[in-house]
Amino acid sequence: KDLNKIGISVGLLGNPFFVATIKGIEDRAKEINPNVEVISVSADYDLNKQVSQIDSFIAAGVDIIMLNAVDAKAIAPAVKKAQAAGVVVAAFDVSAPGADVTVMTNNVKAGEEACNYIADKLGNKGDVIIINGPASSSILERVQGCKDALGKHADIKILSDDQNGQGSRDGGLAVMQGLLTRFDKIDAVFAINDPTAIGAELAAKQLNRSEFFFTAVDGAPDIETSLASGNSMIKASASQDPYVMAGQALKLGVEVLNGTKPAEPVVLLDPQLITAENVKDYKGWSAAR
Amino acid sequence: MTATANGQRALLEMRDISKTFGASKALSQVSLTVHPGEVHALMGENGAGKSTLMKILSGAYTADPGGLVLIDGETVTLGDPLKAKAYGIAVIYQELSLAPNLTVAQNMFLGNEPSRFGLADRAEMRRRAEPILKQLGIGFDSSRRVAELSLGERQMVEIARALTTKARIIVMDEPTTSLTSRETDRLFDVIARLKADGIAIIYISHRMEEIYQLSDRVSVLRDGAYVGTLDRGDLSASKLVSMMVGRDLSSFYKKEHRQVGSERAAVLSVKNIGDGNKVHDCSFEVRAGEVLGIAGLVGSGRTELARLVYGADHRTSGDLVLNGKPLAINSPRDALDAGIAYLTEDRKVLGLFLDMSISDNINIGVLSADAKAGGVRDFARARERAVHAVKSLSIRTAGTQINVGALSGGNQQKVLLARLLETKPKAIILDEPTRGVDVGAKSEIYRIIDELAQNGIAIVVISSDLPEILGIADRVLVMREGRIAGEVTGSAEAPIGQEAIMALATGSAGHAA
Amino acid sequence: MTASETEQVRMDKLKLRSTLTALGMLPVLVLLAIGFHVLSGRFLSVNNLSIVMQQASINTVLAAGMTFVILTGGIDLSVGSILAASAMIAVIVSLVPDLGMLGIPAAIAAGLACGFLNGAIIAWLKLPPFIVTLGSLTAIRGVARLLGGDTTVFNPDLPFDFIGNGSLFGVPWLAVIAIATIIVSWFILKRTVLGTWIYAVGGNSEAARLTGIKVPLVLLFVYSMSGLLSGLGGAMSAARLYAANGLQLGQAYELDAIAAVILGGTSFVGGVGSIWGTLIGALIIAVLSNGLILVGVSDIWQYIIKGLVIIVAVGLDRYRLKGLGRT
Amino acid sequence: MTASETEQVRMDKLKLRSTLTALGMLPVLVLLAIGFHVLSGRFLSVNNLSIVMQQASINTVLAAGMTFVILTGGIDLSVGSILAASAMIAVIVSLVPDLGMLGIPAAIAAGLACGFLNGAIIAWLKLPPFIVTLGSLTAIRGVARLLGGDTTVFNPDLPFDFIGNGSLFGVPWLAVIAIATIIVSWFILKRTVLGTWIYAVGGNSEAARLTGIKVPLVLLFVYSMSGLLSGLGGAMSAARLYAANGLQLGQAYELDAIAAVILGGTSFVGGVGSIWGTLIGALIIAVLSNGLILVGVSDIWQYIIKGLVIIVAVGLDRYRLKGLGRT
Ligand SMILES: Nc1ncnc2c1ncn2[C@@H]1O[C@H](COP(=O)(O)OP(=O)(O)OP(=O)(O)O)[C@@H](O)[C@H]1O
Ligand SMILES: Nc1ncnc2c1ncn2[C@@H]1O[C@H](COP(=O)(O)OP(=O)(O)OP(=O)(O)O)[C@@H](O)[C@H]1O
Ligand SMILES: [Mg+2]
Ligand SMILES: [Mg+2]
Repeated sequence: KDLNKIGISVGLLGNPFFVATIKGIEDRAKEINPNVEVISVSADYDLNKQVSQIDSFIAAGVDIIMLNAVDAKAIAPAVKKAQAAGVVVAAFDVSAPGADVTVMTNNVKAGEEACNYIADKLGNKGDVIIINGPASSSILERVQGCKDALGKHADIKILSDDQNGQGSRDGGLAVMQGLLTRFDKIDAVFAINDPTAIGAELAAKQLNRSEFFFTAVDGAPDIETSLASGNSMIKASASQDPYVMAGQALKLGVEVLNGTKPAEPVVLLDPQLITAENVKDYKGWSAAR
Repeated sequence: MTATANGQRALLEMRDISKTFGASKALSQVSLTVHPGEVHALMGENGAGKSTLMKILSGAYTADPGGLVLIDGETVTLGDPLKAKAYGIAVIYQELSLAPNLTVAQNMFLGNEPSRFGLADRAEMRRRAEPILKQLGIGFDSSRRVAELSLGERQMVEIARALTTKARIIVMDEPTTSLTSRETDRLFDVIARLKADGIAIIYISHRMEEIYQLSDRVSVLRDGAYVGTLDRGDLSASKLVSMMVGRDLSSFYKKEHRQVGSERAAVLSVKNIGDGNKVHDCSFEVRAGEVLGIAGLVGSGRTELARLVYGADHRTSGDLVLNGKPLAINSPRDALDAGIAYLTEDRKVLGLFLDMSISDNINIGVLSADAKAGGVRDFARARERAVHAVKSLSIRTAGTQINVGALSGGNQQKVLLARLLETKPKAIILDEPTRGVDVGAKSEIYRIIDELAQNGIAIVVISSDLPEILGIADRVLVMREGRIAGEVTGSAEAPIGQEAIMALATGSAGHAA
Repeated sequence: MTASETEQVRMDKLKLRSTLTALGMLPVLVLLAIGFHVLSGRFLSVNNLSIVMQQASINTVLAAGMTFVILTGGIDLSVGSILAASAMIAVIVSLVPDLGMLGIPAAIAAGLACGFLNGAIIAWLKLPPFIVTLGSLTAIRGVARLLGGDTTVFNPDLPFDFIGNGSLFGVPWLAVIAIATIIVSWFILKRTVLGTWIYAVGGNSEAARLTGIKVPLVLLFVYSMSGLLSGLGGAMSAARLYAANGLQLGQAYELDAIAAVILGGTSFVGGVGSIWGTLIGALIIAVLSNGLILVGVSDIWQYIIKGLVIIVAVGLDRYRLKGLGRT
Repeated sequence: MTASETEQVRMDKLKLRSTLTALGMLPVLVLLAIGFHVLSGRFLSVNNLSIVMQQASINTVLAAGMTFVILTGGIDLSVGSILAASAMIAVIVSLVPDLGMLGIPAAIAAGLACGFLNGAIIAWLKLPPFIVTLGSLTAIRGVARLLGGDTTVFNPDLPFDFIGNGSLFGVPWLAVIAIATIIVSWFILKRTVLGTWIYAVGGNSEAARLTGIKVPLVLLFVYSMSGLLSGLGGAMSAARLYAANGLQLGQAYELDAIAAVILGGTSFVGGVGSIWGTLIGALIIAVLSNGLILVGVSDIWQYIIKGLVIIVAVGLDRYRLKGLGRT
């Protein structure tokens, strides 16, 4: 079967992460068929909307649906429906039960790495804050990974883990301002993604607090600059590679389209911890590849 | 310049003015000539097109193409209120057009504020407002918000506003509908002064005695067409009425003063009612078949008293008794259930549903009574009621499904009255029932009131029109500053006198018979 | 012309106008549908139309409730949150063995309860609807999250999933429910006493009170109705998705519902409008979302085009009515 | 009592009432602040108060613009989108070497342009504000995304970052700007002729037209003002975050802004309200968000409590005014 039309539905299109995934898909698809038509839409984290989009994709006659599920569990029926209509479903970044292929970052590992870094740096002792985000599977996994890592050390105390920074700069800033007032001494902060960490760092700088440092997950372009500057309080970020991840999902999906079952239906990509030291070797999301 | 109109160059000429609203023609080829220093009355039945013509003059409406407006003999294009203002045209609108959230002074100078570099100059505003208010005998402060004023007081503000600009033509569209004789007299003094200054006044009213008293000439409209103009010398009631109506009409207040004396039981008794604010300790009784008038000056609390009885406002003291049984009335619903109905004085704001049909407006109070099982409306019955009401009250309309907002003021009033009558009340309170109603309709409303009385309904009529009260009431209560100042009764031999009422209303006499 | 002839012409014109007003945005809807078909070649297929109907259905149900509220001059911002909470309840109850079908009535009852609460505060404490429902938008959202312990609840064997994915004589059940809702609403609004009261309260609430209408009860009814229909929307959403999520579901749905009502010609100040207009408004929104995807417009441009189409549609509507005199 | 005494008492009551109305929700604000201080022991520190002021500042600026609009009886839903677009422009322009400071005027100009467009459509085409600004909410959101190629733009060396993070004599610049906005708005509304016209249009737009006020120009002004202040808000947001994102920034800000206005006692039907009330409304919202974090309430319960407090606050306000007679 030829690859003529691809439908992409992602959680939130304005997020640079998803822009990179779409770029990855488009680039790989163009290699296969230069005339391929790609429709990309944003579900705005609304399951109803995503299911509608999948319906519309089926009606529009796409060959592959590239799916970044808004909800890792509840998307299952929609996936089934698409497959029943003869459409291949390739999931990326978030698992989608029943999808033909899934490529995603190992989010538990990402959380673990970021928080192991904290534990090492603190000498396995100190007060840590986790700035949480909207309860999606990847964020839940990151927080889980972090807690696993920190939980191994009896002397590390988690001061707060139930505040929602909305995964954004301004959310992180506002929440951190409150937390800084609430706690006089903090040793380290784990933020569930880079924008949250950057926002939280702004709050710390504003309040002249520097007794702690941040780690996060993502490896977004803005954190590269921040890490490279050398004077950042953000010390490490467990980076994902959205471009490669989504591209790989597409390639595997096309294989399914052509009748080859993949060896592994779920591919977990390991995150890479970037720090001030190794950031210069890091190929960012928006790097041309 | 002299006050005589004849032989002078016209200040304003309107020629062949037409106006269509959607499908209906409100004015066709109407002409009007006004001279400086004259009071030119404009008469006609409700819906004849008087207000429409004036709104074209003021730029509120644009006329259909084809007509001409000349000022000082020169053609002008009006089209928007600002231009009309620039030509020296000031208007007192029939439907009061004040911003209720602003103060009296702000309303008076709206669009015309004394200012320096765009900054409002409040002191100057107040300074300029004071003499005008004083001239009109307005007692309330210019810094009060209009929302807090009674209807009559608002009308005074509207008048005051027209006097703030240097106008050459002042249009007064029914300026006295909510005014009592004292305020009306003040207005007439002002008009005389304006006249002497050479200002032309176009005066619209349905009160005949005002027309006789004021006007130099009278032009009559009928069904949107110009009928003719009479000079002061040629004025006579029969002539005017036949021009307006196209037929003769016998006199209005035709009523024998039946003394419904103590032999009949009181239907409604009100005892020591008060709201702790504007009404204090008022008691009265109405008997079956009796028409009780309530008179008083503007702002004396008549409306407030009626609303208390009707349960529209919260009362802090007092009891109500209907047909000997004490009533617990805490809302209009309770009052209606008990058989007490109230006609509001402010039909646009408190009475009508302007976006609903005439039929729905008439039926709204009896919907649940007529409803079929499950609250489903009985449209056949509603139509029946509406058609019947339109006929028996002579409401002029193209149909019962038309929005009530498209009717003229007088016909809207009849729609409200029809609504009230459908509820078959035992006692009704009519607050200014003929406000803005033409002679024909007025006499019909009087006829209806008379008929209701004969059917044994107890009626309370609040009116600012003293001759009206004198004409229809069997007994008159007079209110002053929220209290009942006294009662005036008359008999066939010695009818109720205007002086006695005024004495009580102004407090210039202790007690009057 | 004689008087009676004039009268006849006038009545004809009046009829024409009211028909056009009722038709409202239908021409815009038809134009959009044809345009999308020409551009994509796929829009007007039976299959796709059924998808559009499905997609429009939940918003139609919410918008029907919103029509009641807006007709009284109020607003209900909490519909999206109520939908989320009800959907949670629908799925949670559906997980109870043997009693799974009770999920639907449970969701509707929950919606009704929320709406009743809104209505009670607005009607009796006389607080502004915008603030009250903004408050409940936030508070009920919290409750919805609490219900599922802040995660997605999921039931792959939902007993009432036919509602979300089955069809009745080829028409999706979701669409059937939406149409039924519209018809019931129309009946209430146009054929019952209560309906006339609703218009009266919206047209002039003080006058309504003075004619003896129990304004608080009418308000209580409209907010309860809006809540009930949001609850129904929650059940529909659960049936469609086999799942519910207290945080994400129904975010910003109030805007779509209000947009459908206003596109349909119902006036914000109350007293004027029709439920059919609301249906057409909801369809326009669904057609836009579906059609733009079919045509392959990028997400960014979808935003821009959707925004402009909404403004232009209302503009056209105004222009169309203008030739027919004052509204 | 003699008549003049009664009169005196009445005037006193009137004065008391208008003072209380102007004070509005201040008691609620004070109560909240004390409550949070007691619970957390940290709320009333200089440091934290400065944080609250900062957090309130952007919403205050938006709400000031919204006050103008709501006073005329309109609404502006597009403030969040305009803020996003302006913030994008602020950051993009700030990246131009040497001309970086121009980011601020560029953002304000962009906001003004958007507001002007809204106003022009509403004033001259006479379309309903809700639909027009809902349309531009969507369309301008699309434009904001387009501006940055759908990603976050950022500038770690923002030339005007002192606005977002610096302070003037200990008061954060953001707060200074917000207060200045309020004062200017107060001046326009209460001291200029234009202000009176704005109130008049909201109170009775037909009456305003009949007195010769150019109602369309007044409307054009208020929407332009709201756009301009949204643009300023965008610049403030950019300065605070060193970055902007066309999609995420400013989502649902319109609800917060409207809530601040209505909490502050401005009436939805127009014509009644004061800018000081708006300031207090915005502070209440900020105090709630900050205080609940300080006390350590979990995210879910923050939703529930916030929603309830908003309703109770308005309820208290009503109750307080009630004893003082008819409004
Ligand atoms: N805005 C409008 N839309 C439609 N029809 C209107 C409108 N204004 C007035 N009309 C119609 O125009 C005709 C003339 O009305 P107008 O208000 O000028 O009468 P009027 O002579 O002032 O009556 P009244 O004595 O009751 O005030 C009436 O038939 C009325 O129904
Ligand atoms: N909404 C209000 N708020 C404050 N004061 C009011 C309000 N309505 C009326 N008043 C005041 O109450 C007093 C009595 O008003 P009411 O309307 O009962 O008088 P009325 O005798 O019917 O006069 P009118 O002939 O002017 O209607 C007036 O002084 C008026 O200023
Ligand atoms: Mg008139
Ligand atoms: Mg009165």
